[in-house]
Amino acid sequence: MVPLSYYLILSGILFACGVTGFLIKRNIITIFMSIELMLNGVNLSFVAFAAQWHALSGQIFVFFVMVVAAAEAAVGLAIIIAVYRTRETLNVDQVNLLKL
Amino acid sequence: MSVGLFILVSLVKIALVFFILLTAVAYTVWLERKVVGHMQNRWGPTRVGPFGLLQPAADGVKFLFKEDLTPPHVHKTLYIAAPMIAVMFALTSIAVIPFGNWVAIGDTIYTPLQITDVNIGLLVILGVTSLGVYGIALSGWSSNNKYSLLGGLRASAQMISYEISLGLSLVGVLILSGSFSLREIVQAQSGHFWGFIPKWNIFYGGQFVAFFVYLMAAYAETNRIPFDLPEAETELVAGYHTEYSAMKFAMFFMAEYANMVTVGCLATLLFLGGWSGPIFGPYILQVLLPVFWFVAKVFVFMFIYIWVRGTLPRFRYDQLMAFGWKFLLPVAIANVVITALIVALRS
Amino acid sequence: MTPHLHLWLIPLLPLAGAAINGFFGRRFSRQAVSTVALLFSGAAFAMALWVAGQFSSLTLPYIETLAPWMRAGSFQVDFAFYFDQLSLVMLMVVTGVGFLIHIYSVGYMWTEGGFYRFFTYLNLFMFFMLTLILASNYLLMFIGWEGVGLASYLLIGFFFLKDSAAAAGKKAFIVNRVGDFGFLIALFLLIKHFGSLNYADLAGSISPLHIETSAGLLTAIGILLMVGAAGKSAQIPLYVWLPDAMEGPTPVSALIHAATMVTAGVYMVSRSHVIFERAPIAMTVVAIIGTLTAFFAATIGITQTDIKKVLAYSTVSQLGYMFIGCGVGAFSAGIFHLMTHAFFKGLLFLAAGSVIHAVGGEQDMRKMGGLRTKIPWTFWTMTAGTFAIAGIPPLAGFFSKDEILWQASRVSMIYWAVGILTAFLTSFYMFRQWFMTFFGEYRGEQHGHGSHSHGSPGHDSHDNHGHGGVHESPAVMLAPLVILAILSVVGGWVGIGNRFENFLAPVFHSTATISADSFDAPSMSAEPKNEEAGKSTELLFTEISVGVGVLGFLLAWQLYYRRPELPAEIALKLNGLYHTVLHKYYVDEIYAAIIVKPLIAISTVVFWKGIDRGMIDATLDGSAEGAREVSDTMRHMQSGNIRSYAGWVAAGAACIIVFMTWMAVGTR
Amino acid sequence: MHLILFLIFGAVCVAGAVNLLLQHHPIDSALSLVVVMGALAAEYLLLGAEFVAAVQVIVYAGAIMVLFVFVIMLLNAGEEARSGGSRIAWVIGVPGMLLGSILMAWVLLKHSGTGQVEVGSLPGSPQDIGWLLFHDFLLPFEVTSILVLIAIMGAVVLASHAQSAEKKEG
Repeated sequence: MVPLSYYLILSGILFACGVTGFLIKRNIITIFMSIELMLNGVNLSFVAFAAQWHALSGQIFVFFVMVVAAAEAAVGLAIIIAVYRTRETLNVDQVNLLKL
Repeated sequence: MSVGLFILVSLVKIALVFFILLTAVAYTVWLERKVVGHMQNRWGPTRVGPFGLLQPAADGVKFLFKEDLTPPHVHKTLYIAAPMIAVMFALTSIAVIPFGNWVAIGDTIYTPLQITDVNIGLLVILGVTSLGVYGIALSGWSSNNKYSLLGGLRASAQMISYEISLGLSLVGVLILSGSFSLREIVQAQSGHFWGFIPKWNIFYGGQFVAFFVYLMAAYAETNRIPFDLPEAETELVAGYHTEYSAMKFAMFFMAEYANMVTVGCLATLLFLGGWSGPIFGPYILQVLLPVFWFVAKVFVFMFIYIWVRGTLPRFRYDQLMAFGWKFLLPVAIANVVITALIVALRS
Repeated sequence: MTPHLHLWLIPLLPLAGAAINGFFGRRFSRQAVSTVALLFSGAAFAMALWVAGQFSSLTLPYIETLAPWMRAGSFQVDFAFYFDQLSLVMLMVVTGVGFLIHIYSVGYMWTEGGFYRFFTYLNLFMFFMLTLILASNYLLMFIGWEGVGLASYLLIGFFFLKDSAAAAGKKAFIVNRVGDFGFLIALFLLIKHFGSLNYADLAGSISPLHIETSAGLLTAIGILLMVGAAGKSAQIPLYVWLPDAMEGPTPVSALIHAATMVTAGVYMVSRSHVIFERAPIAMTVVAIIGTLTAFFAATIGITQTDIKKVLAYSTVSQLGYMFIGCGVGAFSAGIFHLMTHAFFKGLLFLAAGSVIHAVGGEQDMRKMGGLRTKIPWTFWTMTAGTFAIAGIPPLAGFFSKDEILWQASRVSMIYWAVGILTAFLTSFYMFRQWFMTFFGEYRGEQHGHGSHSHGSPGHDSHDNHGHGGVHESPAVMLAPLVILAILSVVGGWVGIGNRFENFLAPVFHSTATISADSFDAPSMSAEPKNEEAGKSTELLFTEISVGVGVLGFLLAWQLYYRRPELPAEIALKLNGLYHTVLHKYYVDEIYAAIIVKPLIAISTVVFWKGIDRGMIDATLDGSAEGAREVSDTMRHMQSGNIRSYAGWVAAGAACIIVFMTWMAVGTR
Repeated sequence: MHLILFLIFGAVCVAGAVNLLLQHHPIDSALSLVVVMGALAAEYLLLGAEFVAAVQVIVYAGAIMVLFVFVIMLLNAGEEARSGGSRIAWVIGVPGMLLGSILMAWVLLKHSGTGQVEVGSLPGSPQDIGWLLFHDFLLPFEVTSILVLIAIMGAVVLASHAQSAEKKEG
């Protein structure tokens, strides 16, 4: 028997790690992985709630999140490759043409 | 059945299964060399033991005693971890494979001939095999060698591409049997048409197509000819395991053949009715015959593997991808749709 | 069963004309423009005639509801038209006179620029005026009310190149706003206390009320309505705009500033008779204002030398008469005078226009004279008008004015006395004008008349009639003159034997039951004994008023025909008075001093510089400036560095979390 | 038992996540992420969502992460460059994130013990999932399918004339 809050805290930690990674990492791919980490954290809370309230729809959400993550990965990695082709770098700090 | 006994039985089964599996792997290698040899009008291994039957043992010993050298400039941890990952997942996937009915030993032990029967066994297998990719990819990347890298790239690309076709080819069967549990799938195939044609999926509801797709995808998944581009000697020395030697290389080797066996078992379970077959005689026979039928079917599958290897040339990479995406995938999808329609209409 | 008369067509026809001319007139030829204008106004007139034909078969009042306009709770206003005897009279006057003046304008404006514009405005005016008189509730009436104000503004400022014209237009508009202010407040009071603006509902809800012997709600409403009427009908103290309105083309002066629009106030007051009958104090106010205005304007009229100004002041004073009529409760008499006045004053203006036309844009009577033979048609028609206004029987003016004076005398002799005096003055200055214009020898220079009128784009175009010198106007202008002359002669006969009163009786006496006994205002259903006794006195009064008319004629004849040098001497003798009057008692100057200048000063210092510039603009400019500053600093956040963006996002998320937590804690 | 397993896998999760942050080489980060996902699958199993767990492994660990690894290999991404990144991320982002997570934790602990989740407490069997997915959530399902289609096309367009097959895998 595990309190729901434990699961939530775990997912929170994962999410926080994801955010931190997004903030402190410089490699686009790593940043992207941080995003995936956040998604996973959210998924965990979904499943935990589903188990808590005996509502299976929580798991359905997880599937949708996964699908979105997959689509995102496809497009995102494609973008990364395109960026790499043009900028010859994966360091976001050097991909900063979008400023005044 | 008490917990202690359960654990004991499980351990026994695990030991047994792994022993059988490893032996099978070893002798598949032997068989391959023999068969291909004869196909190519050679003898194959003959020196070690009768018909070279001890050749695998010799090879094993050789692998063990060779110098295990680690080239410089490799990503150490991954270089070491990669083969372990590969073999680990290859062997793990056998855990959910049932190879016989339930058996009762005495009146206390009543257990399935299967390490564990999870109701999503098929998914487990798919998951584990899909994880197997890491071994190859990482090995290719970590050994810091352009051939290895190319091999790894090819391998991972090819495997994740064909994984889709593989999975979809199974969906038809799932629709027919309506379960992920391999045991139930097998039980769904018991019985006969018109009394003599066994009610196997391969004969059933157009799953022959599915079987065909599965076969192709399986070859690609296991990097076998005609899809063995990751280790295409003529182009990439030895592909992702160029830099590996001794036991690490052996691990990749084992992983490959273990995968073959797994795939074969899966095909047997899903399309060839698993262990179902004529059963008669005393209880001991009734226990062993299913296992025999199962092994026989897997053997046939293995033989086809080898036969294909001896026969077909290697694809070009773009052909491989085109085949996977432009032919297999549509066919698999069509199969799924049609099967679903049939089932829907029948019910 | 009453036939369905499509009243809505009557206002909409001129509107259609206005629309067509307004949108496409620029590309039309003058013929096309005048055709359209005449066609639609004429159609309106024909429609009015048809309605009049249906009149006998109607059950009055006839109400025609087109569509609901606004509903707020129980308060409801519809687009609805209201038709009864009063509406009919106004309808005939407006459409008829309007149509005639349209015809006249074709000739008069032919050589002017902006021909199509003129007729667009004219038709537009017709539309609004008809809306005003056909409205079934005060709000719709107010629309017409404002609309005619707009049309009048546009038409007064028709020669907008002339500063004086533009200024006059603005003056008219602004002065009218003052009146509208009162009118609006009256409407608000009505809504507040009676929850409706429909004539019918109001009559129903007010008639049971008792007479207010002391000032009360109805008194307030009445007085406020009177303020509005004073604005529109140029009564003291808001009459100042009308003389200046003469800047507009003469037909406009005839139509709007003599015949129709300025009488809207009278119409409105009579329409509100239900209220006034129960507010004696308001009635008295109306009467007094009317009396004062009548006399005051008449005195000014004496000294004016501009032919149109004279007529303008006479208009003001005649309107005063009408208000006297209303003020003493003789609404029908007021309406009667309204009608006849529409005839002869319209006639006079048109004739004056014809004269001006003849002498090539000259408006100063001192430069005229001896035109009798040169422009006989104009002369004779003008004569009819003059005699009519002077109250010489049996012309129209006599009947109506006499009726009003008679009714006034039954309320208070003061009204009567002043009225008689005014009648005398009226006839005097009218004949003065008559003599100065048509008799004696021509004082203007024969040729090159135009030298002193180049200033006005409105008039100097009259020069380029091919032949120089004085010339009669074209037939298209004379025809309306003749028709109106006939009307001015015979128009009054409908009043003989109270026929006109009896005709309007159902309108004004449907609700006056209570007032008849408790209020001494003369009621059309006057007691028979009173009637018997009245006959003789009425005869006497009639004789007196005729007498003063003749007297005025004689005096004018003496001063301006026999011995034309005399007026100058008189003027010299009573110099101060003369100049005071000549300068219209300096009213404009006084207004300028006590109202306009302070207003401008306040507006400039406080509202414009202080509030508008200092506060409103300052805030706006300041905020804009601030936004620019802020964004200028903020845009450095836009580093183009993904991770800094991410940082901001994280911070924002944190803020949201803090907020939500705080909320949650707060709620618990 | 459940608690122990939870703690074990949770620890693995957190370790992986932290490792993802600490590693300087993308591939190490990727692998640690795979570990996280595996552990999460185990957590799902604890929660009785076996199907979700399987899909987690197959889709996330088996497909998406492989894709990541593949791209890393393809672009031959090296060690993370020590470019003096953006101060704002550090100055504002990290503190904000910390603040936010601390608050969250506080709230959660305040409400801890609201509910107990026991093993296999709800039927996460494929049948139930499928039923929900294809009856109650049919429309979202179709919509997401379209989304995926668009994503595929977008990926193909973006990475055209190179490795389009792998992008499609996503």
